[in-house]
Amino acid sequence: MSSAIQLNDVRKSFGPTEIIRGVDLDIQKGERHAIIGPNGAGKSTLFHLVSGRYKLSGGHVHLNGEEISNLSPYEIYRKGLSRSFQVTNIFPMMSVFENVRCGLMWSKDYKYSFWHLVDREKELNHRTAAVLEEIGLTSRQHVPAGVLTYAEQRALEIGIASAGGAEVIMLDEPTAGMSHSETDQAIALIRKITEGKTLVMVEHDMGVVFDLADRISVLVYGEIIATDTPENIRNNKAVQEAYLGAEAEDA
Amino acid sequence: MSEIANTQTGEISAPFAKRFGPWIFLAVALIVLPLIFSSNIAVYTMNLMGIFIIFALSYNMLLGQGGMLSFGHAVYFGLGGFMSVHFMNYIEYEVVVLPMFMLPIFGGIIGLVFAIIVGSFSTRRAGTVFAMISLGIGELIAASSLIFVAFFGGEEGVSGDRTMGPVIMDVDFAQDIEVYYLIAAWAFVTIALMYLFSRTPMGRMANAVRDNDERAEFIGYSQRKVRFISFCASGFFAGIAGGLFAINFEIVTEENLNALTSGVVLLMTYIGGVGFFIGPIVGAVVFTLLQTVLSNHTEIWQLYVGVMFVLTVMYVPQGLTGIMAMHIPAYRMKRLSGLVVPYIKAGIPTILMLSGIVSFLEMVHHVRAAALGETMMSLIGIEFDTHTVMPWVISGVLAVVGGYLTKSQMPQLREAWEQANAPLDSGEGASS
Amino acid sequence: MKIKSTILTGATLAALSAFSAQAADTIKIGFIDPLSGPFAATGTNGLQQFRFAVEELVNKKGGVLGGKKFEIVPYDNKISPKESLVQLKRAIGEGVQFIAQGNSSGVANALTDAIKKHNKRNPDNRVLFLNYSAVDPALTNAKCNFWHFRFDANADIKMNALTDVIKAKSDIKKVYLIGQDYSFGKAVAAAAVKFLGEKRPDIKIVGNELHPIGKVKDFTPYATKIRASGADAVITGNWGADMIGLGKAIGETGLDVPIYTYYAANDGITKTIGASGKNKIRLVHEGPANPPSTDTYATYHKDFKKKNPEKDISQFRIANAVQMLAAAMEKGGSAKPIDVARALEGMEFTSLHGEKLTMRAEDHQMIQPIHISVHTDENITFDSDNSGFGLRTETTVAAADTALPSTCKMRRPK
Amino acid sequence: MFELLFFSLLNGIVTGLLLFMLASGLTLIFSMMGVLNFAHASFYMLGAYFAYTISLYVGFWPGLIIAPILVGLFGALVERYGLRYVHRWGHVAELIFTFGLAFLIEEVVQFIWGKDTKAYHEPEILQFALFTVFGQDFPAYKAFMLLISIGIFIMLLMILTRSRVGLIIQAAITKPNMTAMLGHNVPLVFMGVFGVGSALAGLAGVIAGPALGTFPGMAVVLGSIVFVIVVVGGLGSLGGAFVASLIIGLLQTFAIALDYSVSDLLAVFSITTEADSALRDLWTLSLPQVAPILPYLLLVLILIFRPTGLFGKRET
Repeated sequence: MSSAIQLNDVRKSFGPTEIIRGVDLDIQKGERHAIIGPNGAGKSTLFHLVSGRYKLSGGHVHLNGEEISNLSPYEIYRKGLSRSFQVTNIFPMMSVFENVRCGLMWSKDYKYSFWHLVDREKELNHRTAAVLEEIGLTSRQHVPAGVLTYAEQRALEIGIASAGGAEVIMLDEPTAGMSHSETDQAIALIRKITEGKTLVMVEHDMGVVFDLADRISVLVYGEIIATDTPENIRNNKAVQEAYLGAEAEDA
Repeated sequence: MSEIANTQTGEISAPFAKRFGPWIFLAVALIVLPLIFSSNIAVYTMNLMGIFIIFALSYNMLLGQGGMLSFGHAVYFGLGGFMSVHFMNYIEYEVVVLPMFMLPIFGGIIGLVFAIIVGSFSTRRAGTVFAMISLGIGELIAASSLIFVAFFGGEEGVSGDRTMGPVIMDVDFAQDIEVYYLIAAWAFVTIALMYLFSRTPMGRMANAVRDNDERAEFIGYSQRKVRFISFCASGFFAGIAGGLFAINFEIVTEENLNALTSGVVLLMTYIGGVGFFIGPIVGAVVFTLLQTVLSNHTEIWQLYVGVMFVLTVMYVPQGLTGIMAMHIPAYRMKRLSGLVVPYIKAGIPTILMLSGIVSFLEMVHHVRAAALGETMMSLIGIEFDTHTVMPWVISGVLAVVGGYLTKSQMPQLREAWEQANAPLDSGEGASS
Repeated sequence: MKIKSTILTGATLAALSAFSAQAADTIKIGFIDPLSGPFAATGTNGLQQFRFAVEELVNKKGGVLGGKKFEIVPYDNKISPKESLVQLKRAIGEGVQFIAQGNSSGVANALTDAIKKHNKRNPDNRVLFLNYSAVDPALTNAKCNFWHFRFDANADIKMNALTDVIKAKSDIKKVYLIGQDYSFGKAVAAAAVKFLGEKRPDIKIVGNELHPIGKVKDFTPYATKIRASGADAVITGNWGADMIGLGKAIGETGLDVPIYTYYAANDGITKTIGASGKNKIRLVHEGPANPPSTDTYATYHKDFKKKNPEKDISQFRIANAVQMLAAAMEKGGSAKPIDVARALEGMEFTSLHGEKLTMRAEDHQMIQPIHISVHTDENITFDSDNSGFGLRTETTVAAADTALPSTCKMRRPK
Repeated sequence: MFELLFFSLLNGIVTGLLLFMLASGLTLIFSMMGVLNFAHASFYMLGAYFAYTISLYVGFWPGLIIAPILVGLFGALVERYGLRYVHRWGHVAELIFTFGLAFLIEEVVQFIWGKDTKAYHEPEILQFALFTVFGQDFPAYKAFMLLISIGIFIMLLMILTRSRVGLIIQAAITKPNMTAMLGHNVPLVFMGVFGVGSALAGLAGVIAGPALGTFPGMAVVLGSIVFVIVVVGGLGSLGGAFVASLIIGLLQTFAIALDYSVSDLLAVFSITTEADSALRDLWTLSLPQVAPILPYLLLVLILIFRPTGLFGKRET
């Protein structure tokens, strides 16, 4: 098997403080990989580094064997990596339908076209409708995205990220702040949309993590202290000490 | 018009009437209007409206659709005008052979060229940085236009004669009505093009970048390039408007590209409503009317415009079109009639109050500005002496009583409003 | 809700339109000048002078052509060429056939061009342009046209008179020219260079400066520069706020040389300059104020001040324009613009000041005596801005001596 | 030549310090609230007009104190009932609100005080030449302006570095989101800073009115220049605003003082130009001619090449 994302000695400093201190990570194609760690460990920062939001202070990132270090977010996206955000990050004044359609446009090769009329593009609109169906927002498609409920916005967030059919999808705390039933729905949704794709997620809810992930990496103070199957992580002493603590014993 | 009104809807297909109805209506209106308002000055005012409709729509490509607040949009309008008036003179001196109606194209091209140059560095960021660069560029070009006399003609500007082109089908543009139809034709085409632009992937991404520029980068689009393309298109259409200005006025001056004109286009676009495609059209029409009609009747019309603008920004950020759009849900539920009576009830005292305030302001202004001994002034055809107590008492009473009655009507109006807009299932019986 | 009411304000105001009742038998003169914005003071002052002149000199005397009264209809052009053209259209639409305008040569250039085109395109509905103040020489030279008449002396004529005065002052060796960077400012500078070169080749022009119009907030750097150049005299065509600023700054640097100006009086300027410019500032103009030339004029001036205590007769040519218009109508027996224009061509006229004026036929430039006056508070009968300061005439150049050849090639309608 | 340089330097400093009085308030407001206040120069104008009216009744000196206070109160009201309300519509609306307010204030000033220049004069006691060098006077009033401006600068510096309020404000400038977490009443701090900023602008108007003229266009003339200073100086940096004010002040006076033109430059390289070429205006371009556009050129260049400004810590 070949790797989807490969991190070599990735580093990031803000001023004098080094937040990410030399991360090496190898995520295989088709794998569902979760990154866990205590607050402030740098999980979101790591996401931003991979997806191009932050520039690296050092190290290399490869996507499908191709170097993507320090490329802009849109270049990385075009190479097949799509992501969602921890804080809901949608297009609030546009309709839900429009949100999803925009997420699709690049993958359908419209680029910066100003000679196609979006409403006339049947294929594009059918695919949009399909994604809306998948994320369960068909009935809300004409509503401005800004007025959706929190859980709906989270679903839309995942919809936008997955619409373009990227091979690698990174989800940043997809179930944060959700109720139990909402979480269950979200897990089902994530399962569905990442079928046959590579998933990288940051998640706090251990239930979700152990339910979804094939492998787990534990990030503590900017360093990965362990990468393994859920089973082994649960039993890893170092992880238990550093992070899981009592919680792990309960689980 | 609701279909056009809403930039956001994503219907896949619509019946013929719904899709082309507004356009047919627009075309017919453009043809018929000068037959109804046929006086010279009316036609002239409509010419002005047409030009500003295009200009304001092009501005809204930046502000409303792209989220770019520009304080220097007149640059592209003015440069388009200058280029066109130069071409007008080339035609007159037979340097080039062209029909006059083609002129705005050259305005558009120079608008586009300058937008490409300026946009290449100014669209990197949105928000304040963009606004400040646009302000700086606007001041730079305006000041330069007074220095580079060869192209800009200095303070007097450059003038031309639109009748000197080849006469096609007996039209030489000597009369304003001929210019009207030229402007109307261009307006129709550019309105359609700008509308269609908003429905392309580019137009949609402009909205996306406006809403959330960072997120747009994570779905494959460079925010800078999206802004850049919007900016160029906007410059192009502003240039066309400038070209039409040149044809209509046969003179283009520094005023066309200075900060004042940039401010005016911001004003009219915002008053009209930036969130709607037709917002700038409404704004341009209303503002031109204010400018031509209101200024005929009062010297302090700019004060009223200023108050109106500030109140719009504060209380109705969605503009005049927004107020109209607010009534669409009630209209759809066929409950608009329920609002008529409360509107009249609240409207009459409001008019009383406003006429009190306005007459007070007008009287103060008259007392200060008129010649000594000239104490008579007239409002609404009523002649009175401003140096007697009565008029002041009347205006005071109007303002206070009107204000009080308006305030007392407000709860009822609010209730009626809520009733009219209540979801169908709960409030059905209560209305009508 | 408040917004809704503001819109209603607009609607109400639009409805309240029937403002001025218009008698059928009046001859309307459209007054197109700034009545709002930064130059409104100058515009409204001109408007009051026009209204007063029309009332006193024509209507009270029974009107023209057997009782027709003059009516001044104000149109606010906000000193913008574009807005002037809009107002011109409106005026024509409202039946105005005579247009008066004066502030800014830029506007005058636009108007004369537009009126020429209008008259060519609409031979049945022509209008006449009475230019009472715009002094760009081009208007009666390269850009002259049959429908334009100028009642003020142009920049060249004024400079010619001014340099006659400078010629006689042998102590002036170095002159500094400063003006606004636009057609009028440049015309003043060019004329100064030309006439000084002809009349006093020994005078050195130590500075020829153009500054942006209406944008300079502090003239001190310019004053410093003038001071440092060692100039014995300054010539400027500045007006409005630019004149106030320059006058103040020169006063503050303690520069004690004569300043020859075109417009350094009235509309707040005299008051602002006050004592700091006493016996320093000189003005070239038509229509002397002090000492009063005739009793007729003195009465006219007093009556005006009685009615407009805050305003001044800053542009005496307005009275000339009104009287000559009336006379031309009587002479031609018609109020049709083309007949009036023909009657005005070459017309000779005696003003309230008792001066003989001629409207030169070849270029429609008024030829009249020109005065050079000093800003002072001594022997002032009629002051400006109620400041105690005013203009006292020092030198008068006879009409014949002011005339300059024109390059105008007038094309007259048949 | 030395005379010219000496006085240009003095004048440049006077202008620069006056600009700083405006810019300091605007920088504080801009850095804390992110609102580039278009109406800031209008407060400056109001200061001049208030002081003019006060001077008619009780003379110049009381106006020096009362007018800025009135302007400050007015500014605080604008923040409390205007800006804070508009804040809910977002940043662009705030910017447009201040833009509209500037327009409205100008109209109101014209309505109340009329359209002509007001005869607002410096007090008699300051109407003399302080010293005369090379036969040129330096008016005492200019020195007075200099003194007030320096006094304000020192006062601001003391307050910001020594007092508790100053520390809060500094924290708010550099990390606007942090202050609320520290438990400070941010709306009150905003209102206070806006009021004080406006009062400073008002004070600048009071002392500039007699020197530069009190007329309805005085805000527009200065308005955009102050923006230039704030952006060039850098967000969140009072020191930057100070330096930028002086740069702009000196730039403008020296550009006028020094009569160099493009043709002089070309002459150095012995290039000759045609007198009637289409670019003739470019060849004859002189430094005094371009003086008023230099600040904007600087603004655009700074925004392109150094968006943080000269001394800014974060991007605009």
